[in-house]
Amino acid sequence: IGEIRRYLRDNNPIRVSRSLRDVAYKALQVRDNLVGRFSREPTVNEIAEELKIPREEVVFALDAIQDPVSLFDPIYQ
Amino acid sequence: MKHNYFTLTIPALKENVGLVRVLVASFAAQKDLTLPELDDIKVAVSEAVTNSIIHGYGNNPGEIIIKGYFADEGLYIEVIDFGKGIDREKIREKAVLDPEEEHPGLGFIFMQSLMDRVEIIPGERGTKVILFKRILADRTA
Amino acid sequence: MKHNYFTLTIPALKENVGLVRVLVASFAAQKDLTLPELDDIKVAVSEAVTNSIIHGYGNNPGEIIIKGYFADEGLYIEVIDFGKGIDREKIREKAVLDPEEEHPGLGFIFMQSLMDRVEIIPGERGTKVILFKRILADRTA
Ligand SMILES: Nc1ncnc2c1ncn2[C@@H]1O[C@H](COP(=O)(O)OP(=O)(O)O)[C@@H](O)[C@H]1O
Ligand SMILES: Nc1ncnc2c1ncn2[C@@H]1O[C@H](COP(=O)(O)OP(=O)(O)O)[C@@H](O)[C@H]1O
Ligand SMILES: [Mg+2]
Ligand SMILES: [Mg+2]
Repeated sequence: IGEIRRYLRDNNPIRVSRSLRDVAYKALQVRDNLVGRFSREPTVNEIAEELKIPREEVVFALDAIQDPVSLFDPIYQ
Repeated sequence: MKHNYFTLTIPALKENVGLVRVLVASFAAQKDLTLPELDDIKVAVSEAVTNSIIHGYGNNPGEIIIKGYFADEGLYIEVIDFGKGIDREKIREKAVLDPEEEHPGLGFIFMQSLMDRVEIIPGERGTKVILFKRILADRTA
Repeated sequence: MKHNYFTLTIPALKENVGLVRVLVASFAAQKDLTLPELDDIKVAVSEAVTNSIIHGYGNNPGEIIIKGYFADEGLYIEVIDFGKGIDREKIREKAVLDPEEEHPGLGFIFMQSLMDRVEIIPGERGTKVILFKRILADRTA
């Protein structure tokens, strides 16, 4: 698992910095709040509006904390 | 919104899969999409691009073109390479798309389950994969 | 990392400025950049793309090409449009780049202060703006 974690981290398109991570986790938090409020999955635009940042930045931040590799790629090549 | 599209050309490098994912997700987000929907699209596109790098070019140098556009009430993403091409026999037998097959490629199975339509088009040289995701006109209604 | 680059073609629409920003940021982030450096690059590119939309095409339809590549120990971003073109006289007089000018365009002043080099190249039709940001080889050294 440690190996895989390191692989994922090393292959992240951006070295996930603190502030980027903060944006991502705030976005996920807002998403949870909005699910409660709307009783449905909120759209990215709704999350971005709530955070008052451009939607692309939400996308960018969330991608940075995500598993970046193909799920079915052999991890060890 | 006016008619929008993009065309991206990149070398077939693993580190560009993330680049494509972010571009496609940002483009898709111009429509009203949820995070799970965006994730579906991102994973499907990653699989197609990874295939071009690994299978199309066998990890050798080459170029990949990714196109995106909105049409037919949904999002189209095309992933095009000029590599060794996908076996026509394989496609005809639907081996690559059939979950019942003995050694099915999981990538295509995944693309199919995440998107509303997947088309594999062998080119004169290389492969074009067309992914389509329907987008609900108004989810708040 | 092997030699990497991208070419992106998009219609000149305001909503695509964000798209370009994240693509350029994802590309630049393949090198060891800090977030403030990434922000500098994003702002500079936004200014150039916005200029192409507003000044180049006067908010009318048109295409913009954005190219990125690593060379000369840094990152190059080119923003190309085929619009009405930038006044050659203006460039020669350096009016657009001179902060001492009476009504300087703030966009170019910005680009100049955020990047290490800015070049404005009038094309036969339209404008090419080349932005260069030096990237330290190893900042931990
Ligand atoms: N771009 C491509 N060029 C050539 N062959 C391809 C391409 N994409 C897929 N293939 C072929 O189709 C098969 C199935 O692909 P996929 O479902 O993604 O499974 P996997 O990548 O795990 O083998 C691959 O094994 C390969 O033979
Ligand atoms: N892509 C372009 N095409 C045509 N003219 C341009 C372009 N970019 C800049 N210009 C001209 O250069 C001037 C200065 O640009 P800029 O410094 O960004 O200031 P601003 O956009 O605030 O006017 C603009 O007012 C415009 O006349
Ligand atoms: Mg695959
Ligand atoms: Mg300007």
